[in-house]
Amino acid sequence: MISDVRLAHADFDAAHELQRFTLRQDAGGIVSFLGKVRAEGGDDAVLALELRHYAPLTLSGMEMLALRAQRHWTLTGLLIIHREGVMHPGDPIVLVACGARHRRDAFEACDFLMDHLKSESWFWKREKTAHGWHWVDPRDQDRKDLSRWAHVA
Amino acid sequence: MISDVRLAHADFDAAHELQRFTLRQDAGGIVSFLGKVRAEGGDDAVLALELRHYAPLTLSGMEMLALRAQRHWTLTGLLIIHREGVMHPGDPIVLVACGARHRRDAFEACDFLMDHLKSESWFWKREKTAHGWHWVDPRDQDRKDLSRWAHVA
Amino acid sequence: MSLTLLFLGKLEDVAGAPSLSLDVAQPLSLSEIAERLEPRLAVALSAANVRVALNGSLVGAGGWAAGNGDELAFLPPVSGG
Amino acid sequence: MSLTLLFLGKLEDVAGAPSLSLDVAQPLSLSEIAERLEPRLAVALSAANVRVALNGSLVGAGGWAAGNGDELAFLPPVSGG
Repeated sequence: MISDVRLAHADFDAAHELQRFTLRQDAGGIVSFLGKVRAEGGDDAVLALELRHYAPLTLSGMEMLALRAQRHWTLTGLLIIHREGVMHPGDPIVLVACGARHRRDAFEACDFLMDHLKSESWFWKREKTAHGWHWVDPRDQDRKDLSRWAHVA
Repeated sequence: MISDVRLAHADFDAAHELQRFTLRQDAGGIVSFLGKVRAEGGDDAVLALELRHYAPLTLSGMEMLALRAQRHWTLTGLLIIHREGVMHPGDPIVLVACGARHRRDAFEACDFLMDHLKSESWFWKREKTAHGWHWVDPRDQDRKDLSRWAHVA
Repeated sequence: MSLTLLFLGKLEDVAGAPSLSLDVAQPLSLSEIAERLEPRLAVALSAANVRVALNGSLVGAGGWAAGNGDELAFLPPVSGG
Repeated sequence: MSLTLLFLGKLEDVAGAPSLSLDVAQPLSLSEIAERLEPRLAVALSAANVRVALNGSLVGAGGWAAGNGDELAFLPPVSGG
């Protein structure tokens, strides 16, 4: 079982990381999620996005989350790479990948990891638009998503 | 909305295809599934895998499936590449990717597409082990997975 | 020209070949075609979960006939991906 | 050496800076620290959904004191990924 959990302080090559992860294991199936900074047009266009974090807790929290997923699903590999710092449209923010013999394990573990990275990890997001920087509020949907996983220890 | 649905008659580069697909759209999130031929050890080790198909129905069936997903979820892009022919351990069998503004759309559409490619597309699988070629029976689990999507028109 | 029968998946093993040609005097129904085959194959092709495609389009068990120049494919439950 | 207060997320805007240093004569409780701050900031830090970490470990609202050399971080609801 490969577990590769990283906090990235600079831009990373998501395609390369996913390929490397895929080659390192004999999974029947690999599910991945890649989150990117969107390039929206208009007045509210996001020019830049910053993720602040709280260093003493961030990576250890991500590692605990990975352990929860490994205990609950049967995986051949698990990858989490999460950016912090200032990003621009098109930049990767987060890459999660889960390999498993059975695809349902891979789908569910990847979904679980994303829901928790979004709403339980120690990141705070702010966006820069033409009106300057502003902090992004937590989304109700993100909190709702978490309730789907009450059965996972 | 990008829709790219292909039946591959020879080995393909899944990492390259996924990267190209990702760059062609402004998705907030992209979920992908890659299915590969496993390299299992032991007496039952799979030396080769063949997917036969019925040409008049295969690709059009995959395209209909893609349309169902596009109607039900809000996607920025959809990719399906499915092999036919003889494959060997480590070779990609199927690559599905869905881009969306909201990650739940991408997760669900990708999951839906895989469940249906497995149990409703016109492919028949046989495996070669030390004992020769044998046809693989449909799995009950695959049929059960389908029942999860009764609400999708 | 003859009637071509295609056997997908496990049906190929039952038939002993991926396809078979029949010379038929006139278009035949499914049960008339089955009568021309080995009993074991005829039974396998008649299973409720075997779909039939005539010249590339799915058809039901009845309401059609297939003759010389036609292609009839027998599609057992799929096991793909 | 002084007591360092860190403000994450929106709390940075309320505090007007990502961090603040307090010189304290002796270790203080959370409410004693709040008394030393602007009322608006003190109220924001006391919200039920703000977690507190002392020298990198999450702590509750009471049962501890923070003095010179310590780092106290105020963590509002996250909005990551």
